Amino acid sequence: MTMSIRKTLLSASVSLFALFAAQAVSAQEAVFVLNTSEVGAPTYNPIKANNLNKATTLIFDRMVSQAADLSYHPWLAESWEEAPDGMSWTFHLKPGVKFHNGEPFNAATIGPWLEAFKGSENAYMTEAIAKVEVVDDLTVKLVMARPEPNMLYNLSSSFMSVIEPKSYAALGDNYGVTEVYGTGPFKLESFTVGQETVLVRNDDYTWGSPLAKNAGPAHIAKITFREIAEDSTAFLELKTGGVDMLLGVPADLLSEVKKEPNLAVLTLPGQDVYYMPINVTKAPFDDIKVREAVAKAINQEEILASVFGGIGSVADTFLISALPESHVADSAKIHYDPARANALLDEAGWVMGADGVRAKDGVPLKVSLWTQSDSIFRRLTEVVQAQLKAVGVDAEITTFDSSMIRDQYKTGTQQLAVRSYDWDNADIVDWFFGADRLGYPNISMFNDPKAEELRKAAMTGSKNMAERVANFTAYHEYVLTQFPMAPIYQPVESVAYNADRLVMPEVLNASAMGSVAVMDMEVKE
Amino acid sequence: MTLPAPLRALRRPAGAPAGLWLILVILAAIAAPLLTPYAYDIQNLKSAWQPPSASHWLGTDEFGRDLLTRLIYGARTSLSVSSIAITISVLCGMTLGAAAAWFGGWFDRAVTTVVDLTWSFPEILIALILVAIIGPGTTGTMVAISVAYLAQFTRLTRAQIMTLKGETFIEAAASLGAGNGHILFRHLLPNALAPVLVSAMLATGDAIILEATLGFFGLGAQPPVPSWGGMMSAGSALVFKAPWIIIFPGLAVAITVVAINLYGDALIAELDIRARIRRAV
Amino acid sequence: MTAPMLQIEALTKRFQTGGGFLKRPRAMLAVRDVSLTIAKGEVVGVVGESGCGKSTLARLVLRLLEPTSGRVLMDGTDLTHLHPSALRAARKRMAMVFQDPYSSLDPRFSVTDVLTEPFTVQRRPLPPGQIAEMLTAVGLPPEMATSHPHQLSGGQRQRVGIARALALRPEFVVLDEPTASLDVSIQAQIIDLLAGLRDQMGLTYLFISHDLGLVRYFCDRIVVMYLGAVVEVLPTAHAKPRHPYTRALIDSGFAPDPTRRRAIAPLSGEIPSPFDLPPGCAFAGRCPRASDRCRTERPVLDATTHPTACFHPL
Amino acid sequence: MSALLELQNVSVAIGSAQLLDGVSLKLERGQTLGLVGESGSGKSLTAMAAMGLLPLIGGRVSAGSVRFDGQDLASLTDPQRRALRGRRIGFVTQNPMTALDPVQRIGAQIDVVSRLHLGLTKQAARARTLDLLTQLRIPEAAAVTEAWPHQLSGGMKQRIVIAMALAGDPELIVADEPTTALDVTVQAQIIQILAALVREKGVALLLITHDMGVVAQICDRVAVLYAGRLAEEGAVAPIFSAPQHPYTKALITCIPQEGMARGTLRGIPGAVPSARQYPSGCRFHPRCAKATAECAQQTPPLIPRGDGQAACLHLPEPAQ
Amino acid sequence: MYSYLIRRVLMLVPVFLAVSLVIFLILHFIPGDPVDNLLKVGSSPAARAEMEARYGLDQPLPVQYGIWLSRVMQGDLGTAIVARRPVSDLILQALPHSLRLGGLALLFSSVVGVGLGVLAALNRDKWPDRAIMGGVLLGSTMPSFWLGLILMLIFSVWLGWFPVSGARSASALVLPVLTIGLGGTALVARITRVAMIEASGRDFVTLLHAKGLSPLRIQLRHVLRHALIPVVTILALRIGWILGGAVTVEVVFARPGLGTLLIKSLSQHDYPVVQACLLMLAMAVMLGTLLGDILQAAMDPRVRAALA
Repeated sequence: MTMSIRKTLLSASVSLFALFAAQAVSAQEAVFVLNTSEVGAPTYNPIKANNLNKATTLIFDRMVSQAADLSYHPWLAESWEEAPDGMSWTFHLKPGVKFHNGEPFNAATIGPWLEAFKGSENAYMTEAIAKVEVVDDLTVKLVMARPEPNMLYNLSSSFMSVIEPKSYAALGDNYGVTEVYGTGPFKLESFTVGQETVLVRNDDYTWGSPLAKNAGPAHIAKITFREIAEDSTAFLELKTGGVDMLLGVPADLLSEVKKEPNLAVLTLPGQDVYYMPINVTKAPFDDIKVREAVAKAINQEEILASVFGGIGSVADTFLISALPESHVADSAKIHYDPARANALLDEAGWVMGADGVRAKDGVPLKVSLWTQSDSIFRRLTEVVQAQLKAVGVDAEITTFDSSMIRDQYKTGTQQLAVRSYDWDNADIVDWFFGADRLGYPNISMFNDPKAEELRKAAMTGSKNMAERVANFTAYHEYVLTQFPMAPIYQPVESVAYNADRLVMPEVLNASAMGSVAVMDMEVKE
Repeated sequence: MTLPAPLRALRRPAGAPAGLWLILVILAAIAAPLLTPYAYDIQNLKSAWQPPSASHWLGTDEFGRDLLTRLIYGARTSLSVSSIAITISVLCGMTLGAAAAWFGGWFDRAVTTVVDLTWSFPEILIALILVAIIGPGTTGTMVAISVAYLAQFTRLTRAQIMTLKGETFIEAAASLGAGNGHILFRHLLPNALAPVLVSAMLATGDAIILEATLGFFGLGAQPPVPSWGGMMSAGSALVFKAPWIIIFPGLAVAITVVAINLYGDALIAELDIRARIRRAV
Repeated sequence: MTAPMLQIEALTKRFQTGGGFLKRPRAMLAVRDVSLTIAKGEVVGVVGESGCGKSTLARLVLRLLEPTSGRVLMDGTDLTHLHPSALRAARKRMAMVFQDPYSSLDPRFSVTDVLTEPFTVQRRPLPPGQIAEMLTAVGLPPEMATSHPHQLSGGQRQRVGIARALALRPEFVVLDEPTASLDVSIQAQIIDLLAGLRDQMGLTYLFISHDLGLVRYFCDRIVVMYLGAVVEVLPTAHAKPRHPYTRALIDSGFAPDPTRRRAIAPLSGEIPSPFDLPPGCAFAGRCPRASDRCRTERPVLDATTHPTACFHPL
Repeated sequence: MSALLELQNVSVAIGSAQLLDGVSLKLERGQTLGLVGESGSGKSLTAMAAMGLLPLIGGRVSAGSVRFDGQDLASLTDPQRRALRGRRIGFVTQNPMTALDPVQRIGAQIDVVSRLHLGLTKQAARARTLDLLTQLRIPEAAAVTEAWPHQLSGGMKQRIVIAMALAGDPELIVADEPTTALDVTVQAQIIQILAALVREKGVALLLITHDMGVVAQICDRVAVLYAGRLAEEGAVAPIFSAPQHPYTKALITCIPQEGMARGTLRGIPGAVPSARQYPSGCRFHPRCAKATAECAQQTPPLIPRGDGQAACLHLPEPAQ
Repeated sequence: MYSYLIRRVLMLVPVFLAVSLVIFLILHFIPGDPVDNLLKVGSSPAARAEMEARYGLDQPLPVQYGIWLSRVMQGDLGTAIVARRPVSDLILQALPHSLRLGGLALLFSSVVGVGLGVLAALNRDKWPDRAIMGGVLLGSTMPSFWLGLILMLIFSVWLGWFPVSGARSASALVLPVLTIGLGGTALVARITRVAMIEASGRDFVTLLHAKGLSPLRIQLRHVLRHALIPVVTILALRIGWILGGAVTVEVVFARPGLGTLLIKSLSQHDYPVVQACLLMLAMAVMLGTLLGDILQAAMDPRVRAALA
C-alpha cells in the first residue's frame, strides 16, 4: 500500500513537471502588452467588433493610412478621387497584394467586403455608400447615397480593416476568433481571448504603408500580445524584462517608468477623453443649473496634476483638442469655477448644510457616482467625489466591473459617472449624445430637439469636409452648453518599451501605435 | 468563584497577547474618531504617496489620506462586516442544522447533501457569485459571506446535535416525560452552543480574509469608506511605488486573524471542547 | 403474590442498519418475543452478556424505544399505544436509572437543575425543601445542590441520577446496569442505597445487569437472556439453573475465595452475530449438550414454574 | 538469585502530580502476582513503570528503582530497554478492541516481534506465529493471520494480543486488566489462557485487575494499591482468610457472593480520592471504619506481616 | 469493493443533477442580460428576439435547463456569448493551466504540510512544534492575494528570480504555487500534527512500544500511516477548494486558468462560460470526494468492511 502510494505520487509529479515545457525565446521575437482598455476584446473581426485591440492593425491593412498630423495617405489604395459633388469616390488599388490565405486583393474584394457591413455593429461606417462599381481589376468606384466627407477617416479606421471576403463568408462567427485572414504584415498564429495573441511575420509582405520606412516584410518575426488586466503587473513585467513593450502606460506610472534606465517612453497624441456624464433625466440633474454646477465643480487642473502627474492636458470640451471641431467658443468650454458652482446650487435652492452637504426641502443632495473597477478610474472617481463634496454634493460611489458597467448604464438609473472614450473623430458627439441611442451609449439620456437638428446637419447634411467641421462644431458647442457631461482630462498615448531590447523608428509618422511603427521596429540581437 | 471561560482564556500564554490585540482593535474601531487627528475621507492630494513619517505614522495613500486613520476606520468596516455576516450565518446555520438533525429523514439527507457539497466549495467562489447576484457593497458582502459560511455552521450544529442525541442525559430527559421542545431547547441547543460559538469566532477570522478578498476585487465597501481589503486593492495597483499602502492593511488582517485563532485556541482549551470541534469538521 | 404491576407481552424489537442507496439493509432482532410479568414490590433481574438485548428491553418497557410488536401494560394500561400526552402523565409512575453516570447528567446543569427537571417536565410545582430532601434521601449533603456534574465523583453522580429518577415518587424503576461503570466499593454502596430506597418507598425494580453474582444477590427473580430471547427465568435468586447457558454464566464468575479454587472450564466459541442467527437454538454453537435438534429447531420457554427454553435442560 | 521483577520504593510522577508513592513489589519467576485496587489507585502506572513505558504518557519514575532480573531499568539505554520489551517482557493491554493496529493484518503484527527480537526470517516468524495461535486454540490460524483486526471478536483479539506478548518467548507477562472490556464468558476464557501460560510455560505474570475473584482464583501473591500507595501485599491465601488492612478486607466484602443475604453488602463509604486531593496521613482514613485522629496525620509505614507486608496504623496482632 | 465503487460512482449522478440545477439557476438570478452586450444599441425588438432565440434564452427556464443539460451530457458546453467561441475551447485552454497550478500547489502543500506536521508532532510542545505551528498559522492568515503581491514584490521585483506574471515558463509557476500552497500547507500540517498526536495516544501504539519497536519506526511506519487517512481524506475533499483558491492567485499573477476565466465571464455575464467553469469546479469537488472515499477505503480496511 505504502509502496503504491509512493509510486503514484512519483509518477504524478513527473507528469506534472513534464507539462511545462519552457518556451524558448529567440531574438527576433517580441512580447507586447496590450493596453488595459483592450483586454478581453473577443474577436479580430473588425466588422462585428465594438472593441479591437492593437494586434488587429498588424493582421489587416487599410485602404488609407493616416499620418501623425491626421492627414490621409495611400496604402492599399494607391490613389483616389472624390467627385466634386461628393456623390462618388474612385479608388485605384495597389497591385500584387495577397491575403494570408493566398487569395488576391483586387477590385472584386471591395464589393463583398463593404456588403458585409450591412446590419453589422459598424454599419454606420458604410451607410452613405449606395453601391460599389468595379471599373477594372484594380479600380473601384463607390457611388454615394449622400456626400460623406468622413469617408477617408472611415477607410483609415481599423474597423474598416480589409478582410478576405471568401473566408469571411465561409467562417461565419469563427472569423476573427479561430482563424482570420487579412493582407497585413503579420498572420494570426494563436489567439486565447483574455490571455494572449501570437502573430508571425507575413514573409510575402511588400505593401506596407508609405508612412513607414520599411514596406515589408517586417523585421520582427514573431510578436506575442499579452493581455494583462492590471497596469501595475504589466509595468512590473516590463521592468523585470518579462515583456518588451507596454502599449498603454497610465500616466501615474510614467514617473516610475522614467526611473528605470533601460526603459524608454514614446509619446503619441492621445485619442482619449475622460469625462463625467450627467444623466439629464434624473433629478436633480433635470435642472440645468445643477448640471452646470457639478460640471464646474470638477477641478481639472488638480486632477491633471495629482492623478495624472501633469502628463497630458485638461479637457474642456468633449472632443480631443487635435480635432478642429473642438474649437468651440470659449464661453462654451467647461472650466473649474467653484464660485459659479456654489452660486448655481444656491440659486437652484440647494442650501449648504452644517455637515457640508447641501439640501433642498430637507432632502440632502445625495447622488450616485458610478465608475468601473480599473484602478485609474477608481482613483479618479474618488477625487471627483471629493471635489463634488467641496461644493456640497454628496456623491456615493458604486464600482462596477468595466465590462459589466455597460449593462448597468442600460438600466438608466445612474446619475453621475466617470468614464472615458477613445476616438479621434467628431462623430463621437453623435454617438454619445444622439437621441436614437438613449440608455447606451447616450448614458446622459440627452434628448434635446435643437441638438437633434444640429446633429442631423452634422451627420448627414455636410457636402464636404469644411462644412462637416462647421456643422459638428456647432453641434458640439450646443451640447456643451446643455451640460450633459463634464470634461475632465485628455491623456497622451504613452508607450513604454525596453530600450535594451527594442529599437524604435526615429520618426514615427502615425496617429497611433500600430502597423507603421511595428514595420520599422527592430529587436536587438 | 471561577471566572467565565472567555476571561480565563485571557490568562493563557498565547491567549493573553491575542486577546489584548483583539480588544485593542475593537476599542480602536469603536473610538476611531477620538484616536486620530485626521479624517478618513478628506483628500489632500499634495501629500499623497508619503512614506511612514512622524506626522503620518504609516504614511499616506494616493489621495494623501492618513493611512493609520484609514486602517483604524477600516477595522470598523472589516470587523463589523465579518462579524455581522458570521452572526447571520450562525443563526441560520444553527436553525438549519438543528432542524436537519432533529427531523432527520429526507429533510436531513437533502440538507446534508447540499451542505456537504457547498462545504467542499471554496467560500471565495460562493461569495463572488453571490456578490455578482446581489451587487457590490457592504450589504452584498455581508450576505455573501454569511451564505458562504452557512454550510460550516449547519454541519457543525447538526454534528453536535447528532452526537448529543446519543448522550444518556437526553434519554434521561425523555424518560422523565420531556417533550421534544424541552429536549431541544433545554439540552441540545445549549450544549451545542459553545462549540458553535467558538467556531463562529474562528470563522470570523476567515471572514475577515474573505471580506478583504472581496474588497480586493473591488466588491466590498465602496469608497471613500475604508475597508482593509479595499485599501489593499488600491495599494495593489502601485505596490512597488508605495508598498506601505498594501503592507499595513495586510499585516492588520494577518495579525488580527492570528490573534483570533490564538485566542480561539485558548478558549477551546479552556472550555475543553477541542474534541467536539474536531469531530465535527 | 399481588396483582401484576407490569405485564410485558410478546415484545419484539427489530433494528435495521446500513440501508442506503443501492445497499441492502441488514436487520437484527434485538429483542425477540419477550414476555414477562412483574408484581408490585418485586425486584426482577435481567442478566445476559453484551448484545443480548437487555438494555433494549429496558427501553422498550419505558417506551423510550417503539416496539416492533408486542405490548407493555402497566396496571392494565397499554403503554405501547398511549397518546404522547397520556404517556407523559404515565411517566410519572415509572423511572429509569442509567448505566453511565458520566453522560446521564447534562454537563451544563447543576444538581438543582437536574432535580428540578422532573417537576418542570411534568409541570408540577417543586415543593419547598424538596431538593435538600431528595439529596439527603440518596445520601448526599444538601450543599451539593449547587455543584455541577464535573465536580462530582462517579458514585455521587449516580446518586444524583437515582434522586432524579425518584423525584416524582414513581412506583416502578428500571435500573439499567446502574453500577457497571463504578468501582466495586461504590457499586456496593449504590446497591445498598437502592435496596434501602426500595424498602422505604415500596418500589418495584427491573434490574438489568451483566453480573450474575450481583443479580443473584439483589433480585427476587432472574430473567436470563441470550441474543434477544429469554432462555430461562430463575424463580428465585438461588434456584439451580436449568439452562446450560445460565450454568456457564455462573461458572464464568470467579469466587473471591482462594480456598474454593476450581478449574476454569470456560465456554468455547463466540457469541454469533445477531444479524446472522443460526436457525435453531442460538446457544447451540457453544453448548456442550447441543444435539442435532438444537441446531435446527428453536426451543421455547416451557410453561413450568421455572421456565427454560432448552431441549436438554440440566 | 534476584527476583524477576522488583519494584523498590517506586514513585511515579506525571508533571507535578505524584501519582504513585513508594510502591515496592516483587515477582518471582513462574509466579503470578495480582495487583488490585480501584480506579485511580495507580495500577496501570505500575504496569507502565514495569514496562519502562512511562515516558509515553509523560510520566517518570521520580524515586526508587524498577529492576528486571536484577537490572535497574533506569540504568539501561533506550535500545537496551527496547530489547527487553517484547523479548523478555510481554504486555497485554486492557482493551483488545483498540490494542491492534487496525490497518495491519493480524499475522504481520505478531510476526514483527519474533523477527525483531529472535531474528527470525519472514517465513520462520510466520511459522512461529501460526504455532502460537494454534497453542492458544485459535481455530483456522492461517486464515486469522490474513484477517484484519476489525474482523475478529473481542475475545479473539485479546488472544492475538496474548500471542504478540508470547512471540518473543518472554519470561514475564504484564497484563493490565486483560478482561475488563470483555463479556463474562469470554473473561473466563482469557483468564484460563493466562493461568495456563504460567502453569505450562513457567512464565511469570503480573496481573493487574480490580476483580478480587480473579486474584483469589489464579494468583500466588497479591498487592493491594490504594490511592497510589501500597496498602497490603502478601500471599493470596492468608490475605483472603485474614486481611490485615481494613481496605483489603472491605474490598473483599464488597463482592456479592453465593449465599450472601440481601442487605449485607454495604460497600465502602465515601469515594476514591483523586490524585489532586489525596487526604493527609493514611489516604484511606476518611473511608475507614477504624480510623482515628492519628490516621489523619501519620503516614503508616509498611510493616511486615506473615510473608507479606501491610501499611496501617491499626494492624491486628500477627496471628500465631 | 467493486460493488462499492459502482455504487459510489452512481451516487454522483443525483448529486451532479442537483449541482447542475443549482448552477443553472443561480446564474439566472444574476442581473444584467448578456444579450445586451451583443446587441447594437437601438436594435429592434425583433433583432433582440432573434439573438435570444439564437442562444435559447427565449425558452422557459425548465426547457433551457433541459436543453443545456442534454448538451452538456454530450460534451457540448455551448457557445460563449461574449467571447464568441465554443465554451469547451475556452475551458480546454484554461484547464491545463489550472490543473498544473492546482496540482503543484496540492503536491506542495501535501509534501511540505505532512513533513511539517510530522516534525511538529514528533517535537510536540517543544520549540520546533511551536515554531512550525506558529509559522503555519501566520501563513494561513495572510490573504492570498496579499501574500502573492508581497512574494511578487520580493522575488520578482527586488530579487528578479521569477517572472512577475503569466504562464510562459515553468518558473512563472513558482510564486503562484507557493502562494496557494502555503495556505494548503497550513491546513495539511495542522491536520497531520493533530492526527499524529491523536494516533500516538491510541492503545495499539502503546502496544507497539511494548513490542520493543523503535519510536521512530513506530511514528513513521505506523502512526503516520494512520494520520495520513484523515489527511488524505481532507485533502481530497479540498481539491475543489485548492482549484478555487487559485482564483485570486490567478488574477494577481495574471495567469490563464479557470479562475481568471470564471472571474472574467462572471463580470461579463457570459452565462455559458460561468456555468461551464462552475460545473468544472463542481466536478472537481465531486471527483475529490470520490477520490477521498476511495483512498480512505484503500487505506483503511475498516472502511472497506463497512462498505462491503
